[in-house]
Amino acid sequence: MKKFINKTDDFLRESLEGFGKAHSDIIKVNFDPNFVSRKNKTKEGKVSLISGGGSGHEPMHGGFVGHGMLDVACPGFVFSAPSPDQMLAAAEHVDSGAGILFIVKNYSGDIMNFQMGAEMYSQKSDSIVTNDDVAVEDSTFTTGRRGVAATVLVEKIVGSLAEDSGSLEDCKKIGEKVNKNAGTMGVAFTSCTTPEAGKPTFDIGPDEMEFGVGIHGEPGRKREKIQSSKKIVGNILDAILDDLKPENNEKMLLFVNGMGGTPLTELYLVYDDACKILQSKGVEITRSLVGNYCTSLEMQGASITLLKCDEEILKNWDAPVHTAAMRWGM
Amino acid sequence: MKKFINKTDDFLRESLEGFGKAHSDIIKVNFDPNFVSRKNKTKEGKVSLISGGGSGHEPMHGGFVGHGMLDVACPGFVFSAPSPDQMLAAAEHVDSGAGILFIVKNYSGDIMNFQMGAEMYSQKSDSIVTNDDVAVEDSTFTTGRRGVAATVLVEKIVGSLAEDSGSLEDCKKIGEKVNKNAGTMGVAFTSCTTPEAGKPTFDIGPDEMEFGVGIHGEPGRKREKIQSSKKIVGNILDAILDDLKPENNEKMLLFVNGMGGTPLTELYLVYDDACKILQSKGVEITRSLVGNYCTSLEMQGASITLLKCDEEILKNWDAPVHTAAMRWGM
Amino acid sequence: MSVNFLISQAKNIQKVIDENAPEIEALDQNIGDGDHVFNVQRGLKLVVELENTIKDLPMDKALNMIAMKVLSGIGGSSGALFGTFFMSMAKTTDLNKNINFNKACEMIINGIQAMKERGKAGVGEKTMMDVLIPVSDKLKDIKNKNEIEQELNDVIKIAKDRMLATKDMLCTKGRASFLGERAKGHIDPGARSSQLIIETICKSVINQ
Amino acid sequence: MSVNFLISQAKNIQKVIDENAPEIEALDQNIGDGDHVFNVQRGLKLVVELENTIKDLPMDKALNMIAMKVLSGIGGSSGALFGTFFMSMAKTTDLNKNINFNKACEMIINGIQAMKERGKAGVGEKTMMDVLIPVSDKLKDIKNKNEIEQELNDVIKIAKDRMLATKDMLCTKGRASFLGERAKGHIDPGARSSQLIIETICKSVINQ
Ligand SMILES: Nc1ncnc2c1ncn2[C@@H]1O[C@H](COP(=O)(O)OP(=O)(O)O)[C@@H](O)[C@H]1O
Ligand SMILES: Nc1ncnc2c1ncn2[C@@H]1O[C@H](COP(=O)(O)OP(=O)(O)O)[C@@H](O)[C@H]1O
Ligand SMILES: [Mg+2]
Ligand SMILES: [Mg+2]
Ligand SMILES: [Mg+2]
Ligand SMILES: [Mg+2]
Repeated sequence: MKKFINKTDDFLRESLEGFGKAHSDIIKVNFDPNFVSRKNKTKEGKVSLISGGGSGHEPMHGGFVGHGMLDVACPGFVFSAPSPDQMLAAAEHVDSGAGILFIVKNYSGDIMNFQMGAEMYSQKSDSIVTNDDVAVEDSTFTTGRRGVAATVLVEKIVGSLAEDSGSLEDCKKIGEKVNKNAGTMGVAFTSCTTPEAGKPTFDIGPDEMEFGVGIHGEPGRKREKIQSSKKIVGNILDAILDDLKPENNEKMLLFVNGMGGTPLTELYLVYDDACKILQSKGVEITRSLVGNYCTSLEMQGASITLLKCDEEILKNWDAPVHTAAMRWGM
Repeated sequence: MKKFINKTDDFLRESLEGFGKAHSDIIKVNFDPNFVSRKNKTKEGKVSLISGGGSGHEPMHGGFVGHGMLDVACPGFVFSAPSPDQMLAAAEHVDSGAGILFIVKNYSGDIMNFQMGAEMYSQKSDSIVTNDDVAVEDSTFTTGRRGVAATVLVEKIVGSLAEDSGSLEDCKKIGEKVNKNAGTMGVAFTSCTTPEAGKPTFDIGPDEMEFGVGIHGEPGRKREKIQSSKKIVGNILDAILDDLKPENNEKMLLFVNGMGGTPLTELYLVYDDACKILQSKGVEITRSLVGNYCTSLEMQGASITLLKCDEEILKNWDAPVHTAAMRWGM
Repeated sequence: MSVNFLISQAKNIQKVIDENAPEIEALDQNIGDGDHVFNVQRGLKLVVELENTIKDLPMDKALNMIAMKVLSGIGGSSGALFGTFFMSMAKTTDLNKNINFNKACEMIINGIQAMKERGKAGVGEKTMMDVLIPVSDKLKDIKNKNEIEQELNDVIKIAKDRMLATKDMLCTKGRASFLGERAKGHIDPGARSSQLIIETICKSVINQ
Repeated sequence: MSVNFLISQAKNIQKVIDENAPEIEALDQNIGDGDHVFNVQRGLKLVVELENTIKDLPMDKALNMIAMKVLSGIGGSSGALFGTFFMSMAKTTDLNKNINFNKACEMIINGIQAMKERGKAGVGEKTMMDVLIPVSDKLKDIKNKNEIEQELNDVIKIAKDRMLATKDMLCTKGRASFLGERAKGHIDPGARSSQLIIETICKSVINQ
């Protein structure tokens, strides 16, 4: 394993400490239990947004704490959902009277831990569960689909509404709309390596890719030979459009997300391929986001997310945001 | 080779096209010759800043075009300096009457091509050559040191002064000050692979690192066994401080730069180690930057840059900037 | 059953899990995200480290402390589930009296019931519940029997059979549920770790 | 020398460079950034593609078009240097007359002189100039001689010797200069490609 690391057990803490120091103008990292909060206390009467999940997906979620987005993020160990005491401490820390909205990615571990945290918390709270990964078949009998990169969009858009005095109900409503309007699928060229395992999560041949990979390096739809970017992007978009079934000339946000180890040049090339294909299918790209936002450690690969946009979504997407990893308008 | 790519020959063009589409609100990509310019014409009387270099270091330089930073970036082929006609076209495109400042990294290829471009250009121009890589011994008999990550800081700080009506002479002066006040050193854990070669630029053992690596994957000071982050960071900082010889309590900007394939968690851990070590050496960290800014394709590794800051540098560092890859204050 | 018994079991289990760590890790790499064994090991380490803090506490207090450690120290699905297990054990009535075999069974049955409610997984969904629910059912059965040794050997066998049976199942709960058909042919990591835990405890009771 | 001669040389050289591409690539990977051979190949391809555009043009115009292609199409150190070479060849006086061997030598000498000024590298700095400057000196020498074949064989030998000599040099110009002692023991990629070019041209003149 080649990583900047001192001791495996200290990896998360030292990384969080560095994060806290590098961004002390906007956030504060709290330890035992671990959570990243805004530097300034959330204003009275504002709905508080708390998200979290296993670490290893940086900048998600700590990098999204700040004005116009999250109030707190609870980082678990690498690829392990955070524990209920983190959520409880986070909730008690931000409590501003208007209620708490937990934004949770749809994994058993995350759901159970967030639920327990919410149960322990005595004030008003609710939750949104994101499940945008179209690689997985949806079904009410099973755990359903995974929550992946669209979580970033949910956090931004709900964050804006919350900042703009949206009620807990309205925040939940727009968050669920964004989640429902979004679909994501990813591919991996290489595995990631967790500090604890010290070796790759999965083996993959020099000419293979995992189509529909999960953000923990979980297997996807199928293992395939690597193809041209155009083909890969085409297959991903087919799967997403199949799910979202947009109207003709539907306005969409196109989000090309790097898994961590793929250079920007390639992400922009993917973006270009996606634009061309979407144009030919009568989709109008109205907003875009390209970069590493919801990663899987050093995995090489990318995911594409499409989000159907209405006026309300666009307004809240465009609103100012000031976090470590996403910033505009201020 | 595993990349998002269609045809090797189209790689750069398609990536630039995607970049142009994704950021059409701030930049425009021009082809044949290739250059990235601001969407809006530079205002009359403002010194124009033009930088460029081989591609593969994204977001440098195209990601730094916009208000408060560059006016134009000229991307060469992957790891090959751009050609004089690009610089000439760029210069003629921006020409706003107040002169042009070329920001060039110190490589023979870049120097020669920029020089030829400047010679072909008939109006007032000057240039800054960055050479911050302390891994390389400096000498007037040789090409000297390489220009690496501090180029990002030079572009930001000169960019602010130019936006603020600084003259060509003043822009050059502050740029040279920043370059002189900065030192950088990097390490690589893995090689990068250029699309044209299709295989890694260098071989490296599973427990080895290249200490002092160049941003094209050129060999550095020595090949070593991988060490703890603390040790690596300590050795890098020793080399930089040896070169910069800061005063006691000197105020410095600490810039931890990812080479492209290293996750943010590790970069923040490096930042944390660097903070602790610098504190023990009486350095005051007054500003920070952590992320992938001057990369080497998918190389795993990082560089650290220290910049001695005075009031003038801080003022221009803090000034608003609005580019694809660096944005604050607007 | 005493607090010391709990601690000594934790130590036994720690040894067994360590010995089987590469296998469990590989199972979670096959159909999950590879962290299951590290989560379990982290939890066991925390419990063992509690020894001095809890060894003189009454059972319910000790169990609550264990529950909090497990809940806050593990994370992931296993943290929530095992934490729930201990929280619920602690809520069993009359824990301040001497805890005989029947009472111990009752505590375990309570714990497993709470896990079932927390995770909403029944038998046949390819999770640790495939091992734990049948074990719990068997314990209900043997609570008032005398020939405990044979019964515990049956428990060991049930756990093992049910663990092995997860191999050919489709998964409908937890991370492996996302895999559809591709989950088939792999034993569930949580089922394997739970089975090892059950086996370890049963064996040490038998050998007492 | 005619424009057609230039084009046919470009084709010959293209073949030779392609044959030796893996070696040249490896040389630039050892002490540079690995792109040298791709830069040279890209340039040759562009020149060969110019055939129809330039074949009926006067020499100076043709050379200028080649220079512009090379300059704009290659990039890197080689683009600037080879582009400079052609630009300067084009500036040689009296190119509209018949170009005899002596004139051709003069053009090449002019080209190499301009490269020297552009790159500021002299002999012994471990660059392509280690091959080209001695070749240029020799050409000055043989301009007015008669036994051209033997002289050209000498040129081939000089180029080869000087190319090999770069192996043990420290490098003081170009990317490899950053390596200090570590550059020793490796032949300079630009020296190797230049030597192959020189050899190819000389051989084809000899065989004419
Ligand atoms: N809803 C659930 N109910 C019961 N057990 C579950 C559930 N979800 C997951 N599990 C169990 O948890 C195990 C995985 O645990 P672990 O790796 O620690 O968590 P995660 O899946 O969050 O990475 C699975 O093998 C399965 O046995
Ligand atoms: N200043 C210089 N003068 C002459 N030749 C040079 C100079 N700098 C570099 N070279 C030659 O250029 C070659 C490398 O070319 P290339 O790989 O195309 O460019 P780059 O070094 O920019 O990647 C070197 O092997 C060397 O022979
Ligand atoms: Mg996990
Ligand atoms: Mg190069
Ligand atoms: Mg797991
Ligand atoms: Mg090169």
